[in-house]
Amino acid sequence: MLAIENLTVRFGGVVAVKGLNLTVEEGEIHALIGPNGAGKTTVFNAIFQVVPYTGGIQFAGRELRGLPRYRLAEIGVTRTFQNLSIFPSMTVRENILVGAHSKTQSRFVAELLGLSGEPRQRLAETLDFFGLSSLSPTYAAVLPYGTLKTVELARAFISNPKLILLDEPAAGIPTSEKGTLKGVIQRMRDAGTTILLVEHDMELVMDISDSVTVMDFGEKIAEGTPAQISADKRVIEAYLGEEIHAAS
Amino acid sequence: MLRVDQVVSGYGPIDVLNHVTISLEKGEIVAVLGANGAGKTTLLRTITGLIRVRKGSVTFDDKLLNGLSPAEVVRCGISHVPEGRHIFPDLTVEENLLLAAYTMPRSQQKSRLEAMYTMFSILAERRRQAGGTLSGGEQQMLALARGLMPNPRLMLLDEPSLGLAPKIIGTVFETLVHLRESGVSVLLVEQNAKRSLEVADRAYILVTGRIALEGTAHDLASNDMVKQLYLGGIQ
Amino acid sequence: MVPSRRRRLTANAALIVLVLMVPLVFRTKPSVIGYLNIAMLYALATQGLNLLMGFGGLVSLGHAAFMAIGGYTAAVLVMSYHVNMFLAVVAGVAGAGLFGLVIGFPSLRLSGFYLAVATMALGSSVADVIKRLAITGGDYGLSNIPSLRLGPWTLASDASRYYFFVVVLTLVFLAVRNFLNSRSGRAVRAVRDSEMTAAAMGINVAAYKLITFIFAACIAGLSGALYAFTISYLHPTNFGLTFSIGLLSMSIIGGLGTIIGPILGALFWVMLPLIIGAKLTYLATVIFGLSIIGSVVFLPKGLSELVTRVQTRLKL
Amino acid sequence: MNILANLALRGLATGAVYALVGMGIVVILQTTNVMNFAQGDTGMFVTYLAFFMITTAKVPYSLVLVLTVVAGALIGLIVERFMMRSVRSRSHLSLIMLTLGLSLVFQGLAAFLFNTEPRLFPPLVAGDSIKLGPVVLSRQDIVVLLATIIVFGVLYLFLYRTKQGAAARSISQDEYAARVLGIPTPSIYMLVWAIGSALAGLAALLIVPRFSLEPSFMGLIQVKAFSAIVLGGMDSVFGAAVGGLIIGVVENLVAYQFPAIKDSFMLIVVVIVLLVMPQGLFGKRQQRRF
Repeated sequence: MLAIENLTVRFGGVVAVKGLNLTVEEGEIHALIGPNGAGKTTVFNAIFQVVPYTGGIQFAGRELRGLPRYRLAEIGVTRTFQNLSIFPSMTVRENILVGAHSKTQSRFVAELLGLSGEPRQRLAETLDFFGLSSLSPTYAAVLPYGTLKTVELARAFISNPKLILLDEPAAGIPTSEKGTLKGVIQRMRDAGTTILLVEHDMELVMDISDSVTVMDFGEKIAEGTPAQISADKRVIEAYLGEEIHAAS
Repeated sequence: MLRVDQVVSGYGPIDVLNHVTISLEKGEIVAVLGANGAGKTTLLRTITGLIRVRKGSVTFDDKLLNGLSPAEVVRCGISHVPEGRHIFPDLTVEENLLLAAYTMPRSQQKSRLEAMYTMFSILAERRRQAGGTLSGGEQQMLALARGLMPNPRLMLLDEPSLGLAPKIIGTVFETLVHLRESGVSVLLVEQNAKRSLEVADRAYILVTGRIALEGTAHDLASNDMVKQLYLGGIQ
Repeated sequence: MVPSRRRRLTANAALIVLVLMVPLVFRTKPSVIGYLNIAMLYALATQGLNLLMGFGGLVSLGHAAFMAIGGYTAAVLVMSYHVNMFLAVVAGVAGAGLFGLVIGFPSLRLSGFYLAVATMALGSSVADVIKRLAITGGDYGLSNIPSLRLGPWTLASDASRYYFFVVVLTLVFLAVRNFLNSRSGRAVRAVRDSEMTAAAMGINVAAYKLITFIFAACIAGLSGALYAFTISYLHPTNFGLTFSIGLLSMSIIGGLGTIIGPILGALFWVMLPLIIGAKLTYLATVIFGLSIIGSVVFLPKGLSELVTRVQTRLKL
Repeated sequence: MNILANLALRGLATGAVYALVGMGIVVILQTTNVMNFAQGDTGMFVTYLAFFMITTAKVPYSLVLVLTVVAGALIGLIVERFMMRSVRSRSHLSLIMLTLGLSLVFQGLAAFLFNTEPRLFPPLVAGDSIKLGPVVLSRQDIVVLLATIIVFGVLYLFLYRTKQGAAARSISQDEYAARVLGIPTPSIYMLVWAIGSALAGLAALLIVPRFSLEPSFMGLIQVKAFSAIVLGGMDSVFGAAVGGLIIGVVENLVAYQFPAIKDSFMLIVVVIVLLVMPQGLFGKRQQRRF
């Protein structure tokens, strides 16, 4: 589904990602983990053509290089953001509808006359899927962080994407709600969306991922199933630390 | 040493803290745990005078802190390391540090600076480098060093582990233990309950602006409710 | 819900009757109607600016230039080329829209203060260029512009223009409201809140910024064209930085990012000097300044917030 | 050649005017993130006070200079304390609007109190023009040029050699962090506004003898000062100074050939510079790790 070949990203003198190869299979939850500054978010930004890079990124057999950023949603790739990027002045409904932008069309004159239709059914389904129906008319600005994280997921999901990149979905979510989050991500996968996940919460990663790639200093240091990763010596040394090793 | 007594405070029309009472003795690490939005950060901001105390009192060594500006609170010997580090990105490491000792006389600033460079050798290497060019872990070290610059007796730490790799988190918590040994008391606000309870002497659990539970770190770590809600059942 | 809805209907009906009655009430004072007409034209231009700044988050300090282009294009076409007035107005709107595209291009790379300075620069140079051209009457201005004609009817009286402008204003405002609640309008607002996120949602950020600029410019151009045929005189210095700042003030005082704000702001702007009187006219400038400060400090949504508060009070 | 040198040097003198106003704007902008559209009119208003001190009260020039600077600083303090403080966290746009409102207040007040008739302001330094080789400069121009250099030096020392200056720079990057660290931010804000507005007064007073005193006399100069800042890169006093001088020189050279397009030409150049290099000539290129 997503094939990254020999990806290298440089900022000035710093090499943020060095010769990364990564393949995400269709229908899996693939986690990308590693210490801060290892280059995970940079990989997302390269996929979204936000940073210049060398190497190849192919999605469903199509080379992404040079594709305008907004076209990605059209071909079925969306994302969420590390520090939550919701539109505060819009209602939950409007926020989610923005996510459907790439799958709907504008007819200017109809819009001026107030006659353009909304993807009502898909919206209702999505609101229902994420349990947001009752919050539909609420302005995002007044909702708590955890709920907004869900809105962000719904916004990415309404366009029925083939691949979603999730950037630290569990950050700032209280432990008590992490179970729900796990369930939501798994149901998104079960609905046919492939997921590439950057996350620090090891428990979440180990619980739901089908495969895990570990990065350190811009390079891939390990890849495998969660079980293989948590037993990998290099990973423990660079990232997990002794303690969790002993615990798991 | 620090007494927060029946404090009410918040933003705009909302009271975030509802009659919160906590205390901290000299040489202690006290953790305040709770979910996002429970009021942990608000508590720290209230102590440092970033937010007004609406009801109740905050005292430090029997001195009333109510109504003091953050600058005055720092002068009393309390420093606050905010969540998210807040390094000045375009200022050098050294400028970042010096600003943390704004009210100190120059000679004292110099000696504190040297002390910080001894404690955090990576910062000495990077003293002329802009704060924004440091890595996440280095920035957290700089944030801690900034907190220590004014030679505080009490340090308030807001989510020092947030966004850091597990390995670096370990280093951060080790630093806290060193601090306690050198006589600095620490009030620690964390979501990472497991790690916090390992280093803390005592802890409070904050639930929607109220203290729901308090006790020694050891007791809380074995409390069923805490286990289920904050330790996620894995031990 | 139902009683409140009925109340709102009643209130709207009352408002409509009130608006329609105005020319009858001021029958003996036609100058008041004239000023109201100016206020409506300013409200139109301000609505464009409101769309741009309040909803698009794009600063413009050259908005008066769109009015100038709309007005001069329409007037010159009618006077020098004897073009049908309706087509001339359409051409004025199109001309302004085209220039909106030109001014919009900087917005693809610039934001905030930079965009403010760039639009200020481009806007000021338009007045400068008009001053140098022969066909626009240059520094003398363009006078004796014919009166507004609507098919066979000439709208010579202030009252007739009043009704016409009420209709135009209502239509444009409804169109803007509908636009904002549509897919495109949401895209415009999304771009304002975060370009990066908007792009990730599949929104062509550059295209929507340009659309916003063009749309805003067209509305201002319409205002300018109607203005020319109402006042029958145009002068480049009337459309310089000062008037751009004036339009900005109207939108702020009325309330940025609200649909009725522009009307309230323009009414205030036009009517205050009248009420204060000619002798103290500079005092009006002071009051405008204080009103801007006051609305930023106390009423972030400007005068329209007052209206909303009254509405809530009356449970409308 | 002589003509060109003459034009260039006179342009430099005009540019110094823009630089003076621009530096005041940048000092405030850098720290408080407020683009002060009232900078010019603050200066204009204070200059009226100076005018009456000189003509009516016959106060000596040197004292007027001091009083003008003090009056400017006072206005800055008042504006910060009673206006900007309560809205500090609002959007850039609101802050721009506030200062636009303020500038209307000053313009209206000046017109209301002193009417709009242009008045001739007596030159600061009397005496014939000075010849430097082939170039002729009025004494007034030389004073303005010197003042620009001095003001630049003083501002540089303030920002990079004092702890208040460092605090001001820190606030511009992260106001919350500055407060958490115990930097007395309210006093730094007041200090910066006082310095910026004092500069507004000083600049207007030094400039006014080249023009005539009327409520709108700072308008175009302020537009040029903004252009200077943009050209220089928005975030540096040095950029504002050099940007002002460049604009002055280029404008004067263009005006010699094509007097009609002098103002538009420079504005268009600024737009082009903005588009090609948005960080300006001396602005910092952001280079941070993610």
